[in-house]
Amino acid sequence: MRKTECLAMILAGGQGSRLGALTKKIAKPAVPFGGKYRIIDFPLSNCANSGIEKVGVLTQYRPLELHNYLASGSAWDLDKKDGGVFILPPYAREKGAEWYRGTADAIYQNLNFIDLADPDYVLILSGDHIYTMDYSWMLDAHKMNKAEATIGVIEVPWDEAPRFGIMNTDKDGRIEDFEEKPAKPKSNLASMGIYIFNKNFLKKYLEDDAKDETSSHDFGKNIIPKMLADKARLYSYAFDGYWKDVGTIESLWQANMDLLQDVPPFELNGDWKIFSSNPSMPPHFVGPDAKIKNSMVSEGSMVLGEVENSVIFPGVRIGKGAKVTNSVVMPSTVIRENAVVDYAIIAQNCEIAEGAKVAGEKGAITVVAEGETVESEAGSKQAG
Amino acid sequence: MRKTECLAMILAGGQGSRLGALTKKIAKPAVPFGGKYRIIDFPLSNCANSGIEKVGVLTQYRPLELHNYLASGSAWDLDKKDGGVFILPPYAREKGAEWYRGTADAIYQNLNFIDLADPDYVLILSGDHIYTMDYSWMLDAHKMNKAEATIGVIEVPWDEAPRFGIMNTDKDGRIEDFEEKPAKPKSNLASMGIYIFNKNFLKKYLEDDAKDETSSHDFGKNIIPKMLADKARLYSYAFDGYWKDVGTIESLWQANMDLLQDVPPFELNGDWKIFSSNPSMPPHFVGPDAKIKNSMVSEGSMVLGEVENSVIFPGVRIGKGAKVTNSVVMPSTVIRENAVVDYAIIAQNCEIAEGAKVAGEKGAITVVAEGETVESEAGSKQAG
Amino acid sequence: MKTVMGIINLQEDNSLIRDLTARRAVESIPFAGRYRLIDFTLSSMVNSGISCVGVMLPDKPRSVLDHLRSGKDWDLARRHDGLFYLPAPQQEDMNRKGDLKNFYHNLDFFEHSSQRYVLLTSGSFVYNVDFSQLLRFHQNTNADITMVYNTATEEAHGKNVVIETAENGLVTDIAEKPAVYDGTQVSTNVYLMEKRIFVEMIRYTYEHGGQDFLIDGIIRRAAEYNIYGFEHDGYVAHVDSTAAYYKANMDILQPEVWEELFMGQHPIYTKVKDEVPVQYKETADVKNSLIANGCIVRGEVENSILFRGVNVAEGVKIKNSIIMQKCDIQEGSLIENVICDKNVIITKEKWLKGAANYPLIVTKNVVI
Amino acid sequence: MKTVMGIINLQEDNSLIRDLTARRAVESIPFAGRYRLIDFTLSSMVNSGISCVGVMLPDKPRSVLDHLRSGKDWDLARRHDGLFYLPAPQQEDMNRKGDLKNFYHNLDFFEHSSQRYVLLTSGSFVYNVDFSQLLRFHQNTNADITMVYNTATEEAHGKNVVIETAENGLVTDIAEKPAVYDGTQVSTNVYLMEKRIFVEMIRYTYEHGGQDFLIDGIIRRAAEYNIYGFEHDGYVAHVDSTAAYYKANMDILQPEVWEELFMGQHPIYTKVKDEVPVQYKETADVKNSLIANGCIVRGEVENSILFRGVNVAEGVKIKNSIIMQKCDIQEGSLIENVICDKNVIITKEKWLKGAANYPLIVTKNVVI
Repeated sequence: MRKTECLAMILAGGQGSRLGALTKKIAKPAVPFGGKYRIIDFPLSNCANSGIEKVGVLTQYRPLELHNYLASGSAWDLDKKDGGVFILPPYAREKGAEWYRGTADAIYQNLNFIDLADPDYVLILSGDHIYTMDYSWMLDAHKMNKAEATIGVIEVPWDEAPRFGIMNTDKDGRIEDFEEKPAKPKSNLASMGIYIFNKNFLKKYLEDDAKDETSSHDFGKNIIPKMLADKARLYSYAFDGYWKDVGTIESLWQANMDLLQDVPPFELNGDWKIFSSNPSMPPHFVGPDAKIKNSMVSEGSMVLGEVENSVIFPGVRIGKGAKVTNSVVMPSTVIRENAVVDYAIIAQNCEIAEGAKVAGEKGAITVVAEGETVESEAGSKQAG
Repeated sequence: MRKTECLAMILAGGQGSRLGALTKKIAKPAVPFGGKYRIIDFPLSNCANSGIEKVGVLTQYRPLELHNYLASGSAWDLDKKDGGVFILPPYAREKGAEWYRGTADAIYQNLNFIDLADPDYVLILSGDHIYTMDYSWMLDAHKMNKAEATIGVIEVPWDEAPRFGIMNTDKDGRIEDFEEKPAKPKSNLASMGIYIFNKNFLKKYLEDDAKDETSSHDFGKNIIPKMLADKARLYSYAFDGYWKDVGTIESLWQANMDLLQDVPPFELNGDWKIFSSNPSMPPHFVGPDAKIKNSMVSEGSMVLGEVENSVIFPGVRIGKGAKVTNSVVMPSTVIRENAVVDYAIIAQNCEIAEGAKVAGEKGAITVVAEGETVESEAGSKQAG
Repeated sequence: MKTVMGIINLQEDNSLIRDLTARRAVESIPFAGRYRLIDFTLSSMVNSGISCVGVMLPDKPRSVLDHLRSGKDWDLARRHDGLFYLPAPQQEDMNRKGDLKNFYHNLDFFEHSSQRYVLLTSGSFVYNVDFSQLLRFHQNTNADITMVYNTATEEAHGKNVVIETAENGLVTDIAEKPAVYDGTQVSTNVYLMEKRIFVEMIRYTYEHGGQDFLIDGIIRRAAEYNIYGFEHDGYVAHVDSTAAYYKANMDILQPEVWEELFMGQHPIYTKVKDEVPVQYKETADVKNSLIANGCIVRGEVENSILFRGVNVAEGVKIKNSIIMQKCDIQEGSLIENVICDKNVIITKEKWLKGAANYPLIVTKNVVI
Repeated sequence: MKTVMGIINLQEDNSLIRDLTARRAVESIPFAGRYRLIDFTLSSMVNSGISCVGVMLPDKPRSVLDHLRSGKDWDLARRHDGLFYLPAPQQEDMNRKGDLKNFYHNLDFFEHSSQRYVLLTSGSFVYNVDFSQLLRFHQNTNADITMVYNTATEEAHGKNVVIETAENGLVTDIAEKPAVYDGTQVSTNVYLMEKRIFVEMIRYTYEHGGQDFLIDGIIRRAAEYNIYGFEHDGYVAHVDSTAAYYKANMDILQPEVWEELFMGQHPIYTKVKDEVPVQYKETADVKNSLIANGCIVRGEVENSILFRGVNVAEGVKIKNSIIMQKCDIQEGSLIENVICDKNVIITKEKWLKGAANYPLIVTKNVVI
């Protein structure tokens, strides 16, 4: 490997259990989003657009499927001679292997990968968020501040602040104090889970942390407080665009719905393209009796019925007389004639039978898991 | 993944401990061979030339370095949309991970990869051998015989037969009987460790074997005898070219020396090209006082001294007055002025100091491990 | 199919389709919302397992080079084989016309390649053919040359190569005719033959004054070869005129044709653009249309094809039209029977209407 | 360097090097055992971080297309940016000469690209330059145009662009001169400027009758721009004549030049061939030479360069010569001061000898 200036490591290792049925067959980073993307397309495209060419993806679940989706990384133009996307599951060593015990442990277990890439800086990203961000600006700020670590922060509403890691900074943005989920936050600057570390600085803290048996091996709980206690140069970097956690069913649904606003909260189609593995499908076909409103529809779909306030992924079939409202329908699912889908997320390769009904409600989105068939009578599924 | 007709799985998982110092820092499949290749280039090139586009490489040691060497597989033209090279280390599952317990267990642990690729046939290869072979002919024979399994065999001298798995076949090549390392072999047809199985047939035997706690989970010891006991249709496929195990220091050295024969035992440069990851180096430079005889020298090297009966890899420097005879010098090693190297294998990035001596003898090849420096007086190394 | 080299001949006469080809080769005309014509032949080759494709560059190569680039989107950016560009010969040969001279000047490329067979195609057909079946047929019949034909189902006018075959497929006549009828066997300009036959044919025919591959190489010498016809019974369109272009696009609005061409086992690849899914807004009303990713639709669209990135503003009505990439149709405009080339802007409240059998063509980059 | 687009202009006058360019562009002449001239400029760009390179195709584009293919070997087969081929314009413009018209006809390509800077180069130089340093220099001096020059160390004749600079690097004079001397600052035909300046220059100069980029765009308009010179103090050779070609090859036999060009941090990439290491047999005797992979050596070789796959039989003596790819030098032949183009066969016991300053050239595919 040739030396890299900045290596990105995407923490995509959580079991994604909050996404329930959607992660039964696929890893969380591969969960579809926004009519054609997968969640991991966002950090990967951000990396590619920011000029970061080497990316490690840390996952414990279903690494093969993820490997298969990412392939050589060519969809994100990350298949360079000395770059690329590397899937990093916990692998067996002489003593056997263990699950990653925390975010910091996941990086610690891959220190040999980091050493091989030999970067000056390590950018740590979370695989749970939808946003577009130019990391190269953050890296510039990191260098200008002569920081040892820089943490991406975003202003959140004061009443939500207790759910986040909250930063208190001086006027230059240097972090004085960090509180994980404080009951009484002193600021509303929340950590986005985006960190840039000087490589050797990070390595030292990870090695120390690994020896500490009382640690829960988490960046927010252990590593950052330890660095602050040591008076290290930690700076914040403020981001003020769209940033959404999609780690739960409700937030995933809401983030999809956000895209349907007349002016979407962030541009998917500007200079900052979001790349995705392309399915090679034709423009979608809209039938003679179809009605589509306030929706996104992608390639290879055939819409003969009605679609409103919904996001339709590639290769979906919506039969005559079927009604899909306030829903997300993932790739290759078939919704047959006169079926009704409302406030639901239908995963890939499902079949909603003729006349069947899948209806959730706001705040209680119904999910149909990958490959399932919902029959018309007994099978009609209620919110839950 | 699109359906594949024939998926290849290369067993490159052995610790390679018989190669001693050479596998201290690199995985066995990545050990250099033949002046510019790595051992794994042979099965990979055979696959590429045979039209097999999807290859799993099973390794337990240093998967990252191997990942790095194989990269996207583009050196072997295996970076197709639906193909490619997949590194398969044992990875953590809910219960943690274990070393592969045997060749059959290694394949068993990757059954989910095989299911994903969904081939009709699985070709199992060993990563220890140097040979060029068109697997598509073997696959044709397998289909014509309506075999459930086909085993590649080669005639070995009768006195060596007791070291191999020996096959007894009827006149059509159907295997009647298989003995692992028989004291009194009934034939001299040895198994090359190359198997083609019908996928579902293989899967059933692997699943049964995994449940059998008395099994050592080895193809030769357990799986094949079990299949024969069940009267399954096992055929042999005879190969009569060059085929050499390079699993030991002596055999690795000998296989390198075989290439120096006036007519080498197999063609590296014919239509059946052996592909390799290319170092982007210029033609090697031969100095005004150099002498080179009966040797192979590769790109990026600079030879100012004498080289005889030796194989010199890319980027090697051989100083004025130095003498390299009967040896293998791996990439980027420096042999300084007036040093002497005889009957030795010098691994990568070594330095043999000015006037130093590294001398083994036939049957007792000296090895200098990767990155070592041999000093001229105290450090001069003797056979052992 | 590793033994077959594909050749796409982009040297076609395009005088009948001039409006759309002023600045591009006929094979790179945008088609069906996101493709170029050449994608169909190229994807058929790739899906059939052909990994060595030579593209005979036309006189205006820029649009073809821009579209195909490295060949990566068709999986043809390979270290061995892959995509080869074969440039047209130098000016010194301009005194000879026809496509034979282009083959002749690239003979060394064909001779040096390792493949045994040559699959010669034109890039202006719309089809999705499995050429591996063609190879099997060719080997079984022991033909010298196998041509792929399609049986016409209706009367049509225009220059077509018509063949007649015996029951076993042996071709008994080949001729260029001005019209076809229901049941006529029409060539798709696809020829499979051994490379040695191809090379001999090109060399001999050109050196003896031949100019045109089809006329001088095949038709005039038909008696010398054992020629068979292989029927492709799927959808075929030859885009050799504006009317044919318009009709073929409208054909894709039939769900069966859309399914057959695009949604089977063998996808049609094209240059990937990473456009977002189509955004239908509150006032959108779309019927019986193909809408490509990247469009934003606020108006009405009926029986039409919108290419990638088209903007349809409120109050717009588009009917029976083909609107190419990045066109911007502004508030209140009415568009009927129109072909808008790329990057056309129709400003507010314009009314454009062609005839059903004679669509109005708006050329590239125009503002109306 | 993502903000810089590289352009390689392959439209050079090659009248002085005609023997080797009968069937190829000067930039695709084989060089130094395994390279083509264009590899040096292209690799310098790639190593400097440039990922968008436009290649202005020459009149004989075949050899360039064959060599570069998809750009994969230079890591330029990319989905975004990567390698672009810019074909020469149509015949209708043949009445205007010079390279400006080629730039002019590709202006829309430059204008549509996203890069801010344009790095304009020629493909016939041998060097290994880090253009990222050039960009930093350009930004620091606030220059409109920065030219890269090299300081000559000895007298040489031939058309050269010579510049004079003030102490801070500001260019005070640019002129084409017939000779250079020790200390002369010689342009490497590399220009860095903002794209808007480049586009304006091409458009204005061509539309006002200009023909040649250097003469009409730069020299005649030098006073209008703030031009700086950036010195590259490594090895530079301009291969514009057979003598220069021969000399530059022989220069590579100096270990310092070999090290500087090829063995530093920035490799020179070329089309990968997967040849085996060189096989030296019992009777081999090689001194002071460069030997490329794939050669089999049984004879004597001195002060020479053997390209990939050359066979040197027993009893052969090769001295001060350049033997290109796949030549076969058979038993007992003596070869001195000779350049053998590709695939030459010298049958047994021939004697070929050129002069030290006038090497004998054996053209491609000849059997002697």
